Amino acid sequence: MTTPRPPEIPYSVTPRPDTGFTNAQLGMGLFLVADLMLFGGLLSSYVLLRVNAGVWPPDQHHPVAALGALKTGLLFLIVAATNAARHGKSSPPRPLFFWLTALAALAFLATTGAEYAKALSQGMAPGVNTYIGMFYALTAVHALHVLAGLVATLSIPILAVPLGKTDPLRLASRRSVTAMYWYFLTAVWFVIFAVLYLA
Amino acid sequence: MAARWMTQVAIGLALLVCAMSCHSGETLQTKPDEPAAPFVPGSSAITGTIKYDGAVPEFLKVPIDTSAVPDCAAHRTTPLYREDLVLGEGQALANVIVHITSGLPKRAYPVPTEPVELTQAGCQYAPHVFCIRVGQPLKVLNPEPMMHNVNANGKANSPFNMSMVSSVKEKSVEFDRPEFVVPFKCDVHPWMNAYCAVMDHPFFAVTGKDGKFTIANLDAGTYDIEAWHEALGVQKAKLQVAKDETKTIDFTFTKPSK
Amino acid sequence: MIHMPGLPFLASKDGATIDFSLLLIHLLMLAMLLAWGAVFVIILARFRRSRHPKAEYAGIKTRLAGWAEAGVVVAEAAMLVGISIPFWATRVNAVPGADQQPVEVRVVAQQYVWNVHYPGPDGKFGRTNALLVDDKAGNPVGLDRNDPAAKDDVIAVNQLHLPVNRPVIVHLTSKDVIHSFALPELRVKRDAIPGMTVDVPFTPTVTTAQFRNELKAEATRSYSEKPGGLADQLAAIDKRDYEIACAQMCGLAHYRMRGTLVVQTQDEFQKWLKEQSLRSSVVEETW
Amino acid sequence: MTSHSPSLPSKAERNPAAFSFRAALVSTDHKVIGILYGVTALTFLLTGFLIMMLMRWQLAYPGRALPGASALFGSNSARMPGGVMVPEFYYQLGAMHGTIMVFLAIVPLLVGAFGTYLVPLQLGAPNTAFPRLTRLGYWSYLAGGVVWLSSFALPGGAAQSGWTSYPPLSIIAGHGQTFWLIGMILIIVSSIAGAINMIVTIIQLRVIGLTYMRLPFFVWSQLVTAFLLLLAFPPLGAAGILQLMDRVVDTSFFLPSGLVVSGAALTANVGGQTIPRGGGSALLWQHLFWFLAHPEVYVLVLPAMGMVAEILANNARKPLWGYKSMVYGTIFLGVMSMLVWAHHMFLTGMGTVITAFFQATTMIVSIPSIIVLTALLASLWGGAIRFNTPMLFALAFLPMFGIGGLTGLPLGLAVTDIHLHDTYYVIDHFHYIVVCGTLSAIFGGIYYWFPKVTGRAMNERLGRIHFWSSLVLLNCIFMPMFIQGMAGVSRRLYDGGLSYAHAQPVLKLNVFITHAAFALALAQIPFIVNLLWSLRRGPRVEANPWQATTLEWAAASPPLAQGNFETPPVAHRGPCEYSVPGKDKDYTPQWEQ
Repeated sequence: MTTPRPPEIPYSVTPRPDTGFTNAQLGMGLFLVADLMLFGGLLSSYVLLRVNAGVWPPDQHHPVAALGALKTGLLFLIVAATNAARHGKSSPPRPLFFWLTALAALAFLATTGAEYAKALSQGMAPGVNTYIGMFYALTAVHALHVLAGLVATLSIPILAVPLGKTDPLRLASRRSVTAMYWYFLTAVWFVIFAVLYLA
Repeated sequence: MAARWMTQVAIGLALLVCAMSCHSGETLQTKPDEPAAPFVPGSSAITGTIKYDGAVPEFLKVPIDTSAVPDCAAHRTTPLYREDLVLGEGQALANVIVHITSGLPKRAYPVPTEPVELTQAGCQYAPHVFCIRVGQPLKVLNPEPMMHNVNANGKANSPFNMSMVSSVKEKSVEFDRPEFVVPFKCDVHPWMNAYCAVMDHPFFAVTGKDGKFTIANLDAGTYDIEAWHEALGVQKAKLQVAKDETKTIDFTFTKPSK
Repeated sequence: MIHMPGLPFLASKDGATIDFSLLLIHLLMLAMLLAWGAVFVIILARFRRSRHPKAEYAGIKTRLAGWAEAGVVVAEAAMLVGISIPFWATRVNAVPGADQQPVEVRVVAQQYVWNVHYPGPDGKFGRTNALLVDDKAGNPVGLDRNDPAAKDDVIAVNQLHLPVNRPVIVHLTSKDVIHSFALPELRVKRDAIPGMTVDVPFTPTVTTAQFRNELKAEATRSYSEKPGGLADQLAAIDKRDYEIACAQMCGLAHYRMRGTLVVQTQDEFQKWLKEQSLRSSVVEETW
Repeated sequence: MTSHSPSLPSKAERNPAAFSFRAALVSTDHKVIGILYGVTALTFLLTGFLIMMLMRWQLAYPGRALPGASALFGSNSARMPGGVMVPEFYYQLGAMHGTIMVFLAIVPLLVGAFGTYLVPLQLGAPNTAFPRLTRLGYWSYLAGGVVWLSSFALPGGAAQSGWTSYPPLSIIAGHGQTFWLIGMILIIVSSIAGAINMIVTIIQLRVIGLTYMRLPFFVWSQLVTAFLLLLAFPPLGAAGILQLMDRVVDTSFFLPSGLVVSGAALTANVGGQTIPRGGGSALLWQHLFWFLAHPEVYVLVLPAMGMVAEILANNARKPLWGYKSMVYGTIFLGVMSMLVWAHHMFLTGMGTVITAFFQATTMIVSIPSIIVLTALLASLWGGAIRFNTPMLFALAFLPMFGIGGLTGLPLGLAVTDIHLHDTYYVIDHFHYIVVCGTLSAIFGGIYYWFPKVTGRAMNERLGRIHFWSSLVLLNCIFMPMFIQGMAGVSRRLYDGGLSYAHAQPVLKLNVFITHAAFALALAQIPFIVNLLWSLRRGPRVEANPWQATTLEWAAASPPLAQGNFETPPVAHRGPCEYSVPGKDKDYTPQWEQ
């Protein structure tokens, strides 16, 4: 059975004049609002647990702020690389910077893994106290987001760049949407970094 | 198009598999199975008497107030007493499990097929302390038209909490792994409790009101032996038994000072 | 005063406000439903196609709908500001002070019983510790008998005894999961949440004996209508107690987590407390 | 595949009833996925209904063997030994009835089936904005449902801590709860994907001329609903992640210190050490849960209002009265519904100020509902009302939703909530809205849009039998529950109150309710027969059989498989221009010049 060509969805790459957005931009914006609520839920849980707790953090064990700072740096690198990938409105973005972004994201995940391994080796399993539990919950959910961003970023040079040769607009749209996502993750990370590592 | 769809399904499946494996990880640990020689009953034995040394506490004279749960009162003809200390003639101590903890040769000890029975008559578990073999059926009886729930909070064995509604007269369960001990509790009748030791060998005994125990069919050898009481703790001994010998060892429990 | 139909017997001081509010709001609801329903039926009858074949584009012109809406809003606001908010304030803030000589009692819920802890004659609750909890040894609240204040404390299971016409404060908490402490006849309901203790104030006004007498009088009154079995009915009422119900799903025996409340005269209550105090000191010997 | 004559070569393409299963599996067309949602959700609706009937038997005849249950479950089953239900199975059924009905049946019907199918058509769009996201939403929803249903087969059975899954009970529960959480997370993913798609579709894919104030009210209701889903579900997702961690990696986010469960202190094995659990808060879950679950109640009713508005206007043959006030009211409702969650928690020991705030917001949130209900009633004034099956169901929605809404008042006022909290009154209030109200609207919607989806009409006589019997029986089921609630009978009692003396006077109502519920099952047979029969044999209809005005009726019936419309329509006017003065016919479609 041959499937007929699916219909063209309007405003996939060009912004709708009266709203000023493409579908993808609006969709990503909404997704980030939802994501903000997700992190908001986690962070308000953090606040409530912290307010209820007598001592916070409950003992001397504390995640290494240096690793947190390294992760912050990596996110900056990601944002910079994503921005650098932009290459004018009508020409396709430069693949090199996508590879760079992906590499930084990978390093971010590796750092997180190293952090977990170190914590676990010191007996800092999630169940030790609610502070440690929150540390795992927040960083793991954030790391999963980074993983998703890594996949999305890699899909551009691997799957979409060949496509971009014929459709630079679509590719530019992809880049801009991915960039929105990375900005958001970086912003959320600041909060997580502040409450977990510097608190 | 199809490829993308497949990816989505694969991610979904992977999630499912993760969920399943998280779940089964707790229950399906494989046991190391080396072929063990068949069991031939030996001719040595260990026997003894367990005693309690100390003042008899006041509470043994005061029955439990069952009026909190009125349906029990209707089914009891005799008063109900606490069972965390049951004494016989001459301070003999009942409900002590004596069992061999090491020194046994690796053998395929046959598991009895006849079930161990645990009854809940009169809102009381009987027996209060008992042993069962891995894989041996435990038949839980509910002779009166009452609702109980059997809450067995094992650590090695997966815990279960099953209701026995009044129409259900018996239920059968088995334990998968050795465990010392699995506490039993009825949440509806807060005083109802029992202890079950799940054994992987047949060398154990539970004392009755005479405080006596016998562990028979042993081969000659050196054994670690342990006597366990739910409230008075554990006593251990090491002893050597020769062929055809019956060795006697007594234990005396005292109230733990705290 | 007219009573809200269908409510259980009322046996507490504060319950009257609840009953009155229930009546008031249900009258309001009924009025709204009837008025709305009447308009609805009239419209359906009047504007059915067979009678009114040509619809009017413009539709209703009157401001009646707006007035009706405004009326509802005003009524709701009146209920809210006039009754509900002040009443809640009394409930929460007006926990009786020492001058009112309240009866204080701790209620510790667990799956599936209500443990009641009285301070005893010294009026002080003994120290409790979760590690000392021992159900089978009769120490379900983990009372530390080494604490001098604990020596005369009384622990009862599923049996709450209270004196009549004296303010009561129940210090409510839970050992395991969330329960809800409900006394339907006293219009008391509050969640028992582990990790939190909340104070539940109320004042019982009818003793259990009076309550049974009232029920008997009612049964005798309606006897002429329902033939047979008055003696059985009266015998059943003799066993009827105020009930402590669990109103929050707490596990498999939630449905039978039932305690009883006995409201007594002051003398009877003191006598009961003394008996229990003697008993407790013997039974609770933990290993 | 049915054989078809060569004169109708496009049948397979045009008639969704004839599409191949394989094609449906990979389809990204909103109509196909809408139908998949509809069929799946109706199946879950039936499942939830059967679960309810099992529970109702136990409530009416506690401890009596259910005829045939021994044969079905085996006489030695852990769930129904000898045909008698055990409490833990009752509580599994209770928890799963609630979650299945809310998350797998009603919301997917309203948003997944009607929303996905109709909104692009009503916008004149060729598809949703993100077709593959539509598909992801459906499959994620289905996976969540499968995980939930499969949990019944676990050794300890399915989740049994109520649909609200309050910790600590849910943390100390069996593996079913873990499956419940995983299923819930999948459904959250589905809902968020669907919500994003819906909002973008509505904002971006409106055809030329279709301004916001020309959107059909149904689209508005879907837009507000989508925002509620988008904002309310993620906090529940956060709560779900935390509860999953509590259960799987032994954290204690929802466990306060000092818990003693079954006579033993609650401990965890962390790194080989046994440490007591604690440090968390049991109420944290309630806040996160109700932050979702109260808006969820409006998710359960707004799209129904939207459908009712469409059907009422069409069959009264006149414009909606106060369209703008309805739109603004709905938006206001959406915003306010985010601020009322703690009225479910009055009895947790909240202080005066917080209680006053949540009582006030609760009273305020009732105002837009009253506005919408008044506007719908006023819309009928001056109409030429046709009483066909969809109209009957839509009309029934009004008083049923009215009763449901009114009974929310005594629950929203803290003073009266003390007596009614967690009694049958609450169950009843909720079911009057969702079953008597929303489900009526859904049935109305099915009868109304069936011709659009299949190109065939449903049988009117069977429809009327279905309507009248369902209406009477629903009220037979739910009216007595008010009496039980007023008597103070707690909900979630396995024996229906048998253990409690104060429940005795109203206990016999349980038998009546159960019989009515079983009769209600029989009353659905005409509907099922009608649905299946009309699918094949119903009389063929033209594109616009109801002489309606919104854009979905501009498309063929069924719409074109690819792109819906031959040429994208243009909207020239508001959504329900019926009986416009000076026009010769009594409806003026949006797409006509």
